[in-house]
Amino acid sequence: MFNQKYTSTQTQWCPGCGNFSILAAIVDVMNEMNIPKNEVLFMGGIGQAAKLNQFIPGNGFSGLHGRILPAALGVHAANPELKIIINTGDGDSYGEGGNHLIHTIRRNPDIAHFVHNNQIYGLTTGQPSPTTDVTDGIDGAMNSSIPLSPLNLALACGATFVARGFTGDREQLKEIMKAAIDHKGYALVDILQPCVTFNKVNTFKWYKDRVKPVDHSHNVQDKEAAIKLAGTWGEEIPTGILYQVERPVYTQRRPLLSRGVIPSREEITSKEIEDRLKLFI
Amino acid sequence: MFNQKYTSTQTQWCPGCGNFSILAAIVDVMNEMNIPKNEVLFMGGIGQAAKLNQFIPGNGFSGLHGRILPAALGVHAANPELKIIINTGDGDSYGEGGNHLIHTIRRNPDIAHFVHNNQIYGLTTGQPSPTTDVTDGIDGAMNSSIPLSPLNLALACGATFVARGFTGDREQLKEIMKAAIDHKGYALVDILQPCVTFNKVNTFKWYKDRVKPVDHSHNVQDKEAAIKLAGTWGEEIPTGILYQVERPVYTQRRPLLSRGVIPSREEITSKEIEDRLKLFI
Amino acid sequence: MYNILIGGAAGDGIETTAAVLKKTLKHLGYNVFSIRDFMSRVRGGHNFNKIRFGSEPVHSHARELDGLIAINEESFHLHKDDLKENGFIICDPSLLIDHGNLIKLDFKSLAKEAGNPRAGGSVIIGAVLSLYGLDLKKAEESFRDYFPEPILQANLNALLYGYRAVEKKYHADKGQDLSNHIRINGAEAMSTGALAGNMRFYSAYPMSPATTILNYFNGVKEEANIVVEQAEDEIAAVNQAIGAFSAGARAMTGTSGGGFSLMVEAIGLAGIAEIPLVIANVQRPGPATGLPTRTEQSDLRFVIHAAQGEFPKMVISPQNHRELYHQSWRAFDIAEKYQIPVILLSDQFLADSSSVIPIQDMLDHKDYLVKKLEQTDTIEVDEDGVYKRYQYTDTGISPLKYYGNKDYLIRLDSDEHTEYGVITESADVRNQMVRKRARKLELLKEELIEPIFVGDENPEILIVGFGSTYESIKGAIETLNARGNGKYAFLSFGDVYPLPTKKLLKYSNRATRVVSIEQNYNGQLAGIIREETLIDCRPAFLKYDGRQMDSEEIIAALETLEKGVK
Amino acid sequence: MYNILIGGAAGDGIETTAAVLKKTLKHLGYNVFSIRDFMSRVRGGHNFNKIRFGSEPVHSHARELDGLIAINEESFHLHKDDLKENGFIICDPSLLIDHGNLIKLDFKSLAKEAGNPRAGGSVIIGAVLSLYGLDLKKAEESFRDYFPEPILQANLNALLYGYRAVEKKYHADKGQDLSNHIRINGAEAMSTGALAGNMRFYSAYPMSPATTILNYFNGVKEEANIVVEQAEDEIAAVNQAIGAFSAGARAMTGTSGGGFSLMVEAIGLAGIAEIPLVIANVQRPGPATGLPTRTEQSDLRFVIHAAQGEFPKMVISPQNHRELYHQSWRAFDIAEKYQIPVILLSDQFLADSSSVIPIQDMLDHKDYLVKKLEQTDTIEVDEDGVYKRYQYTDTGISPLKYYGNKDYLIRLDSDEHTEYGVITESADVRNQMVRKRARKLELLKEELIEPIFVGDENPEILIVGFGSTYESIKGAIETLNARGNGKYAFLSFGDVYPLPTKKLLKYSNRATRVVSIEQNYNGQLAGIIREETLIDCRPAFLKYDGRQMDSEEIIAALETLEKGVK
Ligand SMILES: Cc1ncc(C[n+]2csc(CCOP(=O)(O)OP(=O)(O)O)c2C)c(N)n1
Ligand SMILES: Cc1ncc(C[n+]2csc(CCOP(=O)(O)OP(=O)(O)O)c2C)c(N)n1
Ligand code: SF4
Ligand code: SF4
Ligand SMILES: [Mg+2]
Ligand SMILES: [Mg+2]
Repeated sequence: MFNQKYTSTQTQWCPGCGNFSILAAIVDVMNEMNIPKNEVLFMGGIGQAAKLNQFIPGNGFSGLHGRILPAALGVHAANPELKIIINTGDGDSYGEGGNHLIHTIRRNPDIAHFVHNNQIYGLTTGQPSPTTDVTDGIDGAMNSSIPLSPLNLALACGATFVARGFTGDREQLKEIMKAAIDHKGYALVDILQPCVTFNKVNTFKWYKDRVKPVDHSHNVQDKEAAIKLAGTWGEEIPTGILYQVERPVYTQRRPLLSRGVIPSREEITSKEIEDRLKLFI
Repeated sequence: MFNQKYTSTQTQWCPGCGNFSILAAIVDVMNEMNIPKNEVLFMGGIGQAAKLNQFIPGNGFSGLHGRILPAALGVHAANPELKIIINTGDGDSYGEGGNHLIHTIRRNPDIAHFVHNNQIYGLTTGQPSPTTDVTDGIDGAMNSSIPLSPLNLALACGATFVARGFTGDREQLKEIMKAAIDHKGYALVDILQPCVTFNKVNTFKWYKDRVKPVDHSHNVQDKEAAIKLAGTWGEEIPTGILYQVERPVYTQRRPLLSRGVIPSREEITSKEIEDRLKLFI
Repeated sequence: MYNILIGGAAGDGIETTAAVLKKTLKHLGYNVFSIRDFMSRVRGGHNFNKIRFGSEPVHSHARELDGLIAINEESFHLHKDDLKENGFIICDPSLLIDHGNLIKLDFKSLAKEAGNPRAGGSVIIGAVLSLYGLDLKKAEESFRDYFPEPILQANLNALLYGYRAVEKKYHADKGQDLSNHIRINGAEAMSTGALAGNMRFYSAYPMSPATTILNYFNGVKEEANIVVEQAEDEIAAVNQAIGAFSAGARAMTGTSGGGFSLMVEAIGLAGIAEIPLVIANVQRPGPATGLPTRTEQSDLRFVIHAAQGEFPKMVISPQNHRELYHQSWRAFDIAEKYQIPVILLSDQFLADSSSVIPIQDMLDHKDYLVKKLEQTDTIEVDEDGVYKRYQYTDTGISPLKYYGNKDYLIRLDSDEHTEYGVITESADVRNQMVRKRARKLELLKEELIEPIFVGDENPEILIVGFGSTYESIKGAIETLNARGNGKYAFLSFGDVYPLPTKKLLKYSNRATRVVSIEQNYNGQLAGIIREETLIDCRPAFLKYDGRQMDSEEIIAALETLEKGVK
Repeated sequence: MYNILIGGAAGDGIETTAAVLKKTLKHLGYNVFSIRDFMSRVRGGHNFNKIRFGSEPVHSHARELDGLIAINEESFHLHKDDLKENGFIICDPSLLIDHGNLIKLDFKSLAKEAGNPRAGGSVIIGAVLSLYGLDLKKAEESFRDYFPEPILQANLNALLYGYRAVEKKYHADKGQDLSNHIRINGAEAMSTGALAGNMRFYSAYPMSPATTILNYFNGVKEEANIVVEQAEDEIAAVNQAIGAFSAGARAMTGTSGGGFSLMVEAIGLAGIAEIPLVIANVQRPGPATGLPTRTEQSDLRFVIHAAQGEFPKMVISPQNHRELYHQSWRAFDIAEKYQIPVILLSDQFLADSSSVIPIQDMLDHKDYLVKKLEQTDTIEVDEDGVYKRYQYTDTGISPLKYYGNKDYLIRLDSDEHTEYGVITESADVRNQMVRKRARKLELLKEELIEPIFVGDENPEILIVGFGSTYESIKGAIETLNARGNGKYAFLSFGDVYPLPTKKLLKYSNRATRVVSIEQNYNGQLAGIIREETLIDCRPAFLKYDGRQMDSEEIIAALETLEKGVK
């Protein structure tokens, strides 16, 4: 048997990048949760964040920029026993992949999704992303538009787990990650991640000065409160699990999967082939 | 000069289809608003709803299924003097075109968008759309997922005009349409439209029994209240303008357009060509 | 052989009438071939079904009509010229139609009398059966099978009233025992073929003329033990299928040209990550929205070259319903053996037409079996458990495993990668990987299915074609050869990329001329043949109006061609 | 001619050093050609710039190095074998490098001394200039131009310290007066060419190696009076551009293969709705994510056949920076005259390399002018004011108007449509419209630009190539012909689809053999030539490791070929 401990390899990130904290947190979380490596699949699209699965020796799938959610749904439908953990960037999942985000949320598959939200396109060297903070002035960044609140978007689409993390609070991040992985359904974790090279506005300090873990009194089933917290972005930025409820998950809504069948293990028989044709007599 | 009155031609819809009311309302509204025909462009994607522009002799653009919003943005950027009115279906704009919806809202271009929400894919003969009502059970329709609340989605993305109409209330619909066309910015009007052929659940009667115009006391600038109204879907379905605020529009955020320049009328000169090259000496 | 057309507006119920008539004819022992011609609208316009039947096998449509059932006047005007001299016309007495062969049938009143105003179609069926003197009792059996209890009796009455309303006018050969035959349309043939190929996941976004596949799978998903996913768009559909196949569930997605366009990027993902994938492109005339409910063969070059970069893929264009079945079954075996995307190029004509086929022809799959890979996979695993998913091998095929096994971990990658699936920028690895992938195509070339040959072994003119035109071209050259004591041969390509060339080289050597017949404007197959073999193949007949060519048109075109030559 | 390489990790500042050195050399009167070779990461890895300069024009890169500036040890090891015998190596004294020609330059300390630890690049530049005995005063002028005030003095100091740190070692020809020359990279050449073509709208989603175009336009949007839109995805980008052009603003979108894949459907929209469109595909090696920052010519077939259905489009693969400028200018004139999509097929090599060109060569656009349409547009308007946007004409070109005019209304349509732009299902209209659109391509064929010819008028071997390999192949065959008293000729295609064939037919007739040299695996151009002309053109040299071929490799390949032949 091979080494069952989760580790990381050398990365391709800039020194000081927030992605290191996320990688370290994931490795810790995985070791602490003790899920056999062969039962876990790390998936990503394309971007600095999405490269994360390249730096964990284990099952990995680097798909297309913006398109990892449908690929993950396909894997999940073929073999729901695999635990899927996705890492992508804000450009990947909120820009190119926006439509898949909406509709994956609606399906509520049992997948944990960590978005490294550095509010910038890192790998393509610094264009504004949908979450880039811009003012209402003329073309503050390359293209100013009303910045997207990904967590509000998720809540509007009926997400069952919505959280915000920060690379500067490793312990909280790990807690959130564990809860996301444990959550039955699609769990979106938007992680504030400083990009030291291209985002000179939302620096580590900028985030550090603003983030504030949500009160323990916050009721994670209170959607109105969650919407308010998700939309709070300014002097204060609340972090933590903002919303979590139970709803039927994907596998419960699809007939074959709801019977516990693993499609990837099914084999058709000659009899079935013949019987099907006979229906056309 | 040609006939400046708006009219409609024979349609391709089923007798009894809610689309007739929408077409009639638009023709009325356009005549009442008296905007010269050559200053108006009717755009649509592909679908029963999207065909609407085919039935109004005038400027028309039938683009691709799901992709009319970016095409409209391009037209708008090239010539902001044109008044753009878009008609699409729920499948078109909330399914295939979901990503463009999110990001068009963020740009807030001065475009009126009427979505004929029959909660079904009409032209492809009856598959469930993102807004199809399904239960939490196993595969009620073809694919059950949490139904999308398009107006909540729009509000979450920062939309500046969000309304719900119903084909059974022509007067209200016309008022909403006029306000949407007058609105400075992107105006989303979700119109409950019975599909007599394929949607046997959300019939005219079903809607009729539920719709209720929002109270006159409703403050359209109150986002929280708007979110609540947008999310109300059951025994009662509120109709009317749910939310309307002013924010900088697209043309105010792009340098050239903010100076009032019409890009489609610009011509480059030899001197400009030469001067630009000289910058590379 | 008899050829009957039922025409009317969308919403007039002609689809149901046609369906019941076809089922009944088959039950009466007739081979039936039918096509659908309809507009891209839910109501109104002009639609029709053509039903060709007889005691002999029939696999193609024809222009000349033995009967015309005109639900409205337009149907009469549009099709009356195709009617044979002694052909019949059935229509409602209220229609302002004047013709010598008119049979005025008040099917609406008769249906009301029968107990259901919507049973007009059954009246018409009764009339047709009576015209040919067919067995009413047997027809009733078929009705019992089709109609649910609450409306059965009214339809049986209607059948009877229609039967009684007209006299026998024609002779029909005796029906055969077709209890070992199935009647199947293209969408069903492709879908059931995929199920036979152990497909477990189907994802799609509705798009004509491919929606019928989605509908079929959705209808059978519970008993067939498959997952059917209606995706938010075609990009999602194809990425879902790739995800599913990467995890070991044989997966397919289906669409038409516009949706296929959106899948292009992901085909490259399947290509470089070497994830098997089956895509059905049911063609319709383009570009863009084009003619949504009509037919064409104009996506050939497009699908062959779909996606940036270079990687092996396969394109198969099945020629008829039987081929559709076997080839979609085989597509999965090819896809998984070679770890490549396989594209099934069908079209609206095939998808929406139906024919009667001996069940044994479907069950006998031996000509379509894929050779077992003679390669001993030694799976190399590193200390972390990651195995050489992209191991260099002589065949180019690396050992394929799926996620979840305890013995190895797997890394798949859309970037260029090492044997272990790790991103690389090494020029050396790049060269090796490009060549490794390319070798797979070389191997595949060794087990291609050569085109179907028809006609004269020593032809003057060799015709080439691909896909759905097979039966019509075959019919045409058989007729021509019968007239002129031979002269034509025909090669019909099913496997079309990579292009099998053995028979082509053999027969083109014997022929004085090689020409193509295609359902597109550019003569795309001719171009591919020029590129691949330097044979100066030029189109002889191209059709691109959205209507499937029939044998008569082809005969006319070939006769013109001959005149031009002489 | 001198060839210097600067290598280091991403983030080491080699881009800035190279930029300043190139600018300075140009200012000193040297022609400069430079290439960028970098990895798909923001930090680390191994990147380099090669700078080739001299008093003669230089338009290609070369392997052999006159100097190597190794910022880290890896750079030394990777490139030392390319160093000429008496070439120099500049590196930091701390590096563990051993070589006879080493110049240890403590540029970090010197930079600190100079007043800015980040001015190490300027120290190195000083040293290089000194090695060749170049004019320090002139170099300072160039520095004054480049560096903003706050860091200027430190960099001037650094330049001086570097200059003083080494001795003159080589002779350099005197610089020329290049004040009438520009130095421009491919992204800039394409962008400024588009501006010259009156482009008013550019939409894109970032994607290497096309992002530099977006960055350029974004930087100049205010003065150039253009709208630049960063789209949410490439589908939006292309549909925006189509929308903008449909409303009269010349519009373009740019991307690389993956993004182009997503644009495919909309290309068909432009095709059937006859909306002009210009798309830049800056190629990188595929499939899928492939090698994001490297070069290849493997999208040729893909872009030619992109989108379902059939409709005219044009593909141009500019050969160098000058061509890039003129062809992207011309692309707009072609797109608008013929109302078709025009694809500019560039690649990472061209985009990221730069050369020095006489400004007059850029201003002189006469060889690229598009013929004025000799057609009197009688605009037919119906009673509602809608005009025949798709009027049948002899040329296939219908009168093109834009929205907003008081005299006519316009209907554009992705479905098949009548002359007025109304959806139709008529077979007759369909036939007419397909032919009308196809006629445009026939007309376009009459004004194609024939390939550039180089070499022997009566060659034994005719080489064909397209796009960015032009300068390297040209260099190779000039060298070979000079050695062997001629034997080779070369046709370099810029217009590549439709394929201009006049020169090809002429020279292939004279040659005993036609071979292609391409930067892809399949020999795609050779295939197109076989298809279009039946000339048995086979690849002679194919490269697909992501690194641009140089003349030396081509010479070697051709020598091997010759041996094989004899
Ligand atoms: C279809 C497609 N379009 C564009 C790209 C280029 N691309 C690669 S990464 C990236 C954006 C990266 O931004 P983000 O997702 O935020 O990740 P980050 O690098 O910031 O972690 C883009 C646009 C691509 N690979 N594929
Ligand atoms: C890329 C693409 N995918 C699919 C289609 C097929 N298609 C045409 S209309 C339609 C859906 C129609 O539903 P909706 O938008 O709700 O409009 P409705 O007909 O209900 O008004 C679809 C899927 C298409 N034309 N293009
Ligand atoms: S560019 Fe930004 S996000 Fe990417 S590795 Fe560097 S710091 Fe991190
Ligand atoms: S199918 Fe439905 S939406 Fe379409 S025209 Fe008929 S009733 Fe209207
Ligand atoms: Mg990012
Ligand atoms: Mg709908």
